Amino acid sequence: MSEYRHIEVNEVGDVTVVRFRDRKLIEDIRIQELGHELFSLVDAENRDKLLLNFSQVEFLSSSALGKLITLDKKMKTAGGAIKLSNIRPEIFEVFTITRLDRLFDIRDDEADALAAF
Amino acid sequence: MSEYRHIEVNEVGDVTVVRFRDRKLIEDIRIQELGHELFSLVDAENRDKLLLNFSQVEFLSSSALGKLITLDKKMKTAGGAIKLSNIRPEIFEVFTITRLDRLFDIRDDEADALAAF
Amino acid sequence: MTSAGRAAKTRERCLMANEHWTWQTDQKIVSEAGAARGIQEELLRKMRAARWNRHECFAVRLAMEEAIVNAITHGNRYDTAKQVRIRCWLGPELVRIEVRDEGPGFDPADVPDPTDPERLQCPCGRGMMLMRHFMTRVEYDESGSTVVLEKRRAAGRAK
Amino acid sequence: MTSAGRAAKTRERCLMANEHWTWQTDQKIVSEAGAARGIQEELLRKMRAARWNRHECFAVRLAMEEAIVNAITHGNRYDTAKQVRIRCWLGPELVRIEVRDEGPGFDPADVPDPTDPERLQCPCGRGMMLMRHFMTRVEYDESGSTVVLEKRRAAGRAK
Ligand SMILES: Nc1ncnc2c1ncn2[C@@H]1O[C@H](COP(=O)(O)OP(=O)(O)O)[C@@H](O)[C@H]1O
Ligand SMILES: Nc1ncnc2c1ncn2[C@@H]1O[C@H](COP(=O)(O)OP(=O)(O)O)[C@@H](O)[C@H]1O
Repeated sequence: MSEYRHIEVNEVGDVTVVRFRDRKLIEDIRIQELGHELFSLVDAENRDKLLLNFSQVEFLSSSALGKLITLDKKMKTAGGAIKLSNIRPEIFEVFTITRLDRLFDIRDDEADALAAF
Repeated sequence: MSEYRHIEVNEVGDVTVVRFRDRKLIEDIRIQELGHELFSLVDAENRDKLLLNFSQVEFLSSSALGKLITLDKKMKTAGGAIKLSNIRPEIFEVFTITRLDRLFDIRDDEADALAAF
Repeated sequence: MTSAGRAAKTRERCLMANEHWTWQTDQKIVSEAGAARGIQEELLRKMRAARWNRHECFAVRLAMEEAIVNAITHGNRYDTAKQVRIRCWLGPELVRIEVRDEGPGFDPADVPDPTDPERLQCPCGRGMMLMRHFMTRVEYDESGSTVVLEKRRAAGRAK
Repeated sequence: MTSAGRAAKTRERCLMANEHWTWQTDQKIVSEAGAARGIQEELLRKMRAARWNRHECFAVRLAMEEAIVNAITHGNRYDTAKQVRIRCWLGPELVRIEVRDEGPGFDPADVPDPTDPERLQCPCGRGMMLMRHFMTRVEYDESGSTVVLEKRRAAGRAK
């Protein structure tokens, strides 16, 4: 398994659990790298069950949403599934306002999300 | 330097010259991987002068345009530059119709493009 | 069906009857990237065999690809329980492709112009513009879940 | 300037005069991702020091980020010869941010709704909707190259 700078990757059964190392996901070189690391889980490592745990994430902007949408598209093209969990209220509001809560399967916590795969 | 499945990478001075191995750039898992390889040149390898030589490319669809636009955005965020060359007429038409000939610096051949960096 | 819908259907039938088709196919594919590749390649082989020129083959390949990707992604949203129906007709002077998905449809008039300077940096939204440019005719049905593409062969070609 | 433009300016001046600002700044940054990070952090520090709540700080951080990213990317198109002017005003009840780029401007009315089911899978086009939702006021000037964002403090907070 490669070493990642922006994410922490763990296996729980056949699910790949991803946590974010950055507390703020904003437009800059780091978010480009973050996107790159997330995409490589699908493109290079062929993982097909991803759980993104947002417990560390205090802030994200629309560029991060863009990365998540692209990740979702890659995953669907590859026939896999993504779930999101542990999203704090303000960020959840970002998802509901943009209706992305309809595109993504968002669960309260890791246990809920794991059970839903 | 990493090994790539979809691109061939060479250095000419300080410019990274990229050729495509696939003759058709279309929506499927391979184009996701191609995007991944292109992005890693910027995100992981920090290359800041990219010349994309399209001489092998006979066909591309709008998903490939999307990858090129994202690559361009990454490059601009990182302060680098991209140039395109050796684009055949039908594909050039795709760029002009979508006005992407205004976003990208398109040159006739590799020598022209190298001279323009 | 509205009377405009009926009129369109009738016109369609007349157009179809006047054409002499040398090859046709009617297939359903699952909603997965690349699932239609076989049909796409087959039509292109037939066109090349009938000596359609490089630009025409490129145009048909491109428009068909865009329509099918849209049907799978926007229409059926990758739902593998849903199918895309693809019909092709090839005649001496005309090629016709119909792509129908099982999605909610949409209003093509709502699609913004991707060449607006403000939208130039967005990586999506160029498929329909390419279909329209490269084909002779692009028509959606009332719901938006079926599109008909036609390419008429260049008149001035060598016989 | 049109008379509508003049009226808006006058209204603006009155609004500004009625407010009592405790902090303000006026800076120019180059058109590079992250160049405004310092100003953004400073405003947020001032807001936290003045005990604006977590949701309000989040809202201002988000809207300001979206406006600045738009100014750099869509406005100045990463042209490092062009600058973005950022002005902030902080008062007891109101925070106001003005972001001005040197780009061609645009018409906010042309921006399509990103929540249309058909556009849900496009990775861009959500910034303005987020600004509008999280702020009290979002207003573009006639050209579109200046945006004014305001957040009014929640009325019911503990004193
Ligand atoms: N078959 C379809 N079903 C529903 N919506 C569609 C369909 N085809 C196109 N659309 C809508 O039209 C928009 C523009 O499509 P297109 O120009 O091909 O660009 P893109 O697919 O990159 O978004 C899509 O984003 C989608 O909203
Ligand atoms: N400062 C600006 N100058 C020119 N165009 C802008 C500006 N801000 C926004 N726009 C236009 O409005 C569109 C929507 O912006 P936004 O909702 O922030 O989404 P995104 O930036 O992801 O495209 C942009 O794509 C762009 O066309």
